[in-house]
Amino acid sequence: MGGKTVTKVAKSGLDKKTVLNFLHQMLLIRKFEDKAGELYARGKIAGFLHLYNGEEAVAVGAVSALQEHDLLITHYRDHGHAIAKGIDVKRCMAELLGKATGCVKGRGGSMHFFDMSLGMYGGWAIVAGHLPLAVGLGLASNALGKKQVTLCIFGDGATNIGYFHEALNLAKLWNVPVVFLCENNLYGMGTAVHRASAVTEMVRKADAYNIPAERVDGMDVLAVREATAKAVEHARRGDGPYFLEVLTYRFRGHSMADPILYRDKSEVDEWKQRDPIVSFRQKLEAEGLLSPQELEQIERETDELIAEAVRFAEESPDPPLTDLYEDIYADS
Amino acid sequence: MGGKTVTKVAKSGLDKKTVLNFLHQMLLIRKFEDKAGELYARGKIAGFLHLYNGEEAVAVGAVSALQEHDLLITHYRDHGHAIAKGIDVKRCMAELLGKATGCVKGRGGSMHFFDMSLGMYGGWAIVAGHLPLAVGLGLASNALGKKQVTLCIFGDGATNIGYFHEALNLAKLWNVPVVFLCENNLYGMGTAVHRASAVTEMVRKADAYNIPAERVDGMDVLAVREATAKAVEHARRGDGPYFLEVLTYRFRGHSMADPILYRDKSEVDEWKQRDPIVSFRQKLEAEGLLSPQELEQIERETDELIAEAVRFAEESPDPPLTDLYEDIYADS
Amino acid sequence: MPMITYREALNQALREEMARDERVVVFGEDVVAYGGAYGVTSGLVQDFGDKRIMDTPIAEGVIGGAAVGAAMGGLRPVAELMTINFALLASDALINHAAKVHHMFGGQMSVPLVIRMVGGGGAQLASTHSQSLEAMFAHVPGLKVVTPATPADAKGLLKSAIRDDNPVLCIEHALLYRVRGEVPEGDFLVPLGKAEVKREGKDITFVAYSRMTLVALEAADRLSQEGIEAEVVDLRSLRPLDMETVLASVRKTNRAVTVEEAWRTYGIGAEVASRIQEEAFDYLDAPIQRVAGVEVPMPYAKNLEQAAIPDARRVVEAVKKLLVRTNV
Amino acid sequence: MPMITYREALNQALREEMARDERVVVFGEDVVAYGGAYGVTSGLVQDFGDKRIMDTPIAEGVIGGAAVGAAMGGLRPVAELMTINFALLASDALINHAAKVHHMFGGQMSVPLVIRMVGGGGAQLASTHSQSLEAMFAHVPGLKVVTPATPADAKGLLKSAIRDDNPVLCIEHALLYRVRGEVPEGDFLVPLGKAEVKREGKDITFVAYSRMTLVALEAADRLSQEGIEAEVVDLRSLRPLDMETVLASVRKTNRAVTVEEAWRTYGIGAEVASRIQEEAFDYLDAPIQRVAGVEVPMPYAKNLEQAAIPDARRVVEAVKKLLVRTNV
Ligand SMILES: Cc1ncc(C[n+]2csc(CCOP(=O)(O)OP(=O)(O)O)c2C)c(N)n1
Ligand SMILES: Cc1ncc(C[n+]2csc(CCOP(=O)(O)OP(=O)(O)O)c2C)c(N)n1
Ligand SMILES: [Mg+2]
Ligand SMILES: [Mg+2]
Repeated sequence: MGGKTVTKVAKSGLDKKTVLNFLHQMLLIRKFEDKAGELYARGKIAGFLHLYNGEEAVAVGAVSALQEHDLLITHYRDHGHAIAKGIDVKRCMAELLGKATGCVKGRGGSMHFFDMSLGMYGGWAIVAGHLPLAVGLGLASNALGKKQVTLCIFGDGATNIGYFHEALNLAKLWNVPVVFLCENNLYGMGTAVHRASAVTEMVRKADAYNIPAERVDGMDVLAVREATAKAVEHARRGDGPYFLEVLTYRFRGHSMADPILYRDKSEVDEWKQRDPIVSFRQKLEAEGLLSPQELEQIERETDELIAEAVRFAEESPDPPLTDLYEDIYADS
Repeated sequence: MGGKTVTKVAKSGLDKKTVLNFLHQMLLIRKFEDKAGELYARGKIAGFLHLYNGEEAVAVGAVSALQEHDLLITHYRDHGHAIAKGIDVKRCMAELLGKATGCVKGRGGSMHFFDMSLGMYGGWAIVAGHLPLAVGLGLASNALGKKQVTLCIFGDGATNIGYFHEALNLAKLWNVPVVFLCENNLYGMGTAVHRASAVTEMVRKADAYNIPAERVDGMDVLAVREATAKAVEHARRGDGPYFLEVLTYRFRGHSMADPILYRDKSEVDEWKQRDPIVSFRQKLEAEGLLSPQELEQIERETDELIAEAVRFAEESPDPPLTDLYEDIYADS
Repeated sequence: MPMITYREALNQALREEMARDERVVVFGEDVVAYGGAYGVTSGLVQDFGDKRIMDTPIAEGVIGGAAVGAAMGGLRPVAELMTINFALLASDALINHAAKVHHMFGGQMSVPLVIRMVGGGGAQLASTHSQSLEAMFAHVPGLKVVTPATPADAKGLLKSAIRDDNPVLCIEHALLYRVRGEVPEGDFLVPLGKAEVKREGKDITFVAYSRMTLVALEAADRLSQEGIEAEVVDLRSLRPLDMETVLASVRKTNRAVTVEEAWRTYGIGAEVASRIQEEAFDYLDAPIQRVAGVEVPMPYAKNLEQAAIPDARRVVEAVKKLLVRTNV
Repeated sequence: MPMITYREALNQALREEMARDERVVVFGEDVVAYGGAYGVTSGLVQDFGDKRIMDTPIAEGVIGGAAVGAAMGGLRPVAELMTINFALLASDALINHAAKVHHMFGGQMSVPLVIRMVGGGGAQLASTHSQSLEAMFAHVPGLKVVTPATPADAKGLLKSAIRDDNPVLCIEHALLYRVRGEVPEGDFLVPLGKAEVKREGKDITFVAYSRMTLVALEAADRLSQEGIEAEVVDLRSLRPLDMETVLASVRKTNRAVTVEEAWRTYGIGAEVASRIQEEAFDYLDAPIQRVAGVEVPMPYAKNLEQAAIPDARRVVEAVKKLLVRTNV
């Protein structure tokens, strides 16, 4: 991973609408996160809140490579993924506020965004616990002949737990159409990768399962898009699982409770120089794909969407107390 | 792993007494197993009985590379390991018969041989469950400055479970003096390695943890001894864990209940051609280290030990019923 | 009605449901050629092929999790975890994942899956292979837990479990696989969450499940010779727990003994006894007794193991103790 | 006596025991620089160095197993599993390994280890991070389980746990870390397996543990204003379970209510209620009531979560229901 993002928009083969939409989505996620952080500080949001600032290019680039009926399953740092997969920010914000209109009716909160109809199969809060689920989803796709690819996202910290090992091994044995995408943001909570993982290049871990793998610059939305597209195609073709290590960085703490004592401000600043949104905007401008007017419009639209989301969330009702006795079991 | 064992005794640097003792131990284990199988068939032994026939060179070669105060921790197919580490066959046989004089008072049976004073830290029956324990033993050795190496033995089947991954990763991070020895006998129960493991060379798995590794011919007691000695030295020096893949084969079923429907008789016969005891005996004879008289003496001694073990076990009393209420907790 | 074994009954249930619904798939350790550690899945691959029944590595975590994912993806998986002792390695997948999906995600999705496993002791497999850990799983809302005691219940409960839209644990018993009994052919279903009176009686109620139902029946036969008629309620499902049937019996007999193989403390009988005294306090002539497994890591030696597991003699003793007190 | 928080009391216990015995080592996820997810191990590295306190990867299975191995190797490890929800991933290590060593290996070896974790809900962490799974572990012979409710007990129980030669689970409560209380300085030990009467009363017995002890005390205060004097027994240890103290109280008050945050079915209260009716049947004026968590995967929304967890109001209601019946 070099210092500067290098992928040229022009070479990406994507049309202007698509790439402007990338910018729109990344900005929307960033603003959503900033607003959520603010509402958390004001006591409107509780529980754990893990923000995605700095990693937006991963969600947007990777999810853009999916088809609509493909599935996404991810960890608890899920806002960006859910928004990229299409859950309305209104329903996301309402979920954070624990409202009945939230994407899971206020029952799941920040870590459990979900929308079955959109193929957003969760937000899961047990580290790496969803990797085996992805294998099962892949099995179902194969068994039912759906040609549905599952994109399974997790962190660097998740690669050290048994589930990772068991899931990758079985994924390869069963030849399931699953793209495992590791967001290597260099820390799991306060622990730097080299202190948690005997091998610091996540990509090397895939070798132990004969799974093809690639390392990608996660601050470059186009690079993520391109690598994911290749991986998705591989899986859809029936060639089995694929592993992506995406190098990225979270600009804020692990959660809102994190005093961030474990890393230097200089390190954070250095990574902020490579802000995926700023750099992509600059690239678009440099290549003449983004006028000041277009930028302003995207800024305004995303601002409005967030403002509307907050309004919607605040005005929504609390879930009814009967929720405590419903949906514990599905009726057969 | 070639067809024939090639290590020359003369080149091994071992004295005659030592190598003859290898033969003695391997024979003792083989006869113990055959007798146990016989007693099982006669209903004197119950539960699961997993025999070690065919793999004797692994236990004898590997354990011979340990110092007395080093530790051994292993899986449920543990008779050979326990005998090699020095548990008297009398107490082993009594354990199989569920007697009070058994090495764990008849409480553990076949899968749980143990003798603290001999550094035989069990027989454990949850596949790979003891690998994390080995890491803990290594931590204790380091923390208490004991320079005590732990030899941790497990099967090929154990490499696919999460514990394997978590233990190897932590072992490397903590730099513990543990030698992980995988007995690759090509099957885990009825499942061939390639059907359970995306990577069939166990040795490749160690790469994912930056742990040095070696593949060894497990039908050659000297090769096992040599590789283990190197690994033990590495660990004792403070250079951390080491991984050995030892290629071997179990001549009998997974357990006494196994109808062995999953492999061809021709495969078994081929491996029996490479019987580690026969081949070692022939090598000793060829190099002039074993006379017919010496062989006969070893045969007689081991026969007697087994006969005595059976007598001892049969004459021993059942454990008292008070055992149900004792040792549930240690007094503090 | 044909007499078949508990093992055959389970196999029949799998076979029928696999034929009935293409979405039913089976996977687990050595379930294909080996037919499962206890032979329950034997022959299925011949009839349904290796896309419907698949071996897994020894990796209970991913077996549990893959079952959840497969159910989310539209299949109706039946996963075998070999034994309940190894199910601890899948407990996160079952408790933190399977049990949560439906409610936590706003009722959008359900996970129809079955996890089969053998529980219990009695085969001299020692402490890590002889446990009765059902209470741990039955404690969890979102899961269902069934524990068949007879071949007919084995078939009927497993079939219902496969058709249920929720995660269901089917806990079989190692010593029951060879037991024979009459089993209805074809579409025979036993509803989840319904206990059954396996023997009627007026003097005392035994509440049991799994193999202990047979032990309770044996004790009832012995007592009958002394003129004491015990009613035997087989819970069959531990969650949902059918207290109606239990309470109806206790209101008639005014006395109860629970019989379980699990460790007594925080076991199944504790819940049953608590519920009885909560809901039928005034009907009780004597305290509810619990007959349960000795609280010890199960020893290998036969004499010790047999002394650790409840038998008819111990049930009879508990009854005598109780009747002395209330002079029937 | 100094007033310190529950968190500080735990930290003090660790500090004192690490100073007292070189074999005591601490490890877990982010316990070093981060000081643990709840700050309990904060500052220890400064005083004891990074050979005595070590971070681990996120890998609960090996944390649990390494604790067993370290204890076998002569250390006295105190491992942190962050939360009881993740302890499911270590349940095999604890139940199939730690709990078995001493008995199964013929009494030759013991494994002195402590596993610390936070349990309970109330912080809006939703269903996978708010569970009270203590009954699962307390069910297992060979393990000990303590659940301190006050800063003093936190210190005294943790110190005793570290000195105990058996595997002990110390289950802390997320909402108690900031609670202050008087805590004796220096070598203050609370014995494992001893309940404590936290408030005396003659009319009814509350049996609680962990944070529910405070809820029971609050309910007792409210009832006192109406002239009803509740005795509050804090179990403190769930295994061994001190029924003597409970029974002595119930023999005096003739009525009992158990209060627990865990799900009701197969929970802690079930065992306590069963034991009371078994051993003090003739003393009971009314059925034992259980106040427990609603059986639901814990929802995130504040209103739902608060309704799911027992509070003083619900305890008072249970008492009223019970007293109506028996006309105190
Ligand atoms: C099994 C389990 N153990 C511990 C935790 C607590 N925990 C939540 S997030 C986290 C760090 C995860 O790091 P990583 O996978 O790198 O993801 P990131 O937060 O960096 O996006 C930890 C330890 C958990 N949720 N689940
Ligand atoms: C966690 C767990 N799952 C399943 C089993 C059942 N089981 C016992 S031995 C075995 C096969 C192990 O194979 P391998 O590790 O290759 O050792 P081998 O028997 O070949 O020596 C299985 C599946 C178990 N004991 N523990
Ligand atoms: Mg990370
Ligand atoms: Mg093997």
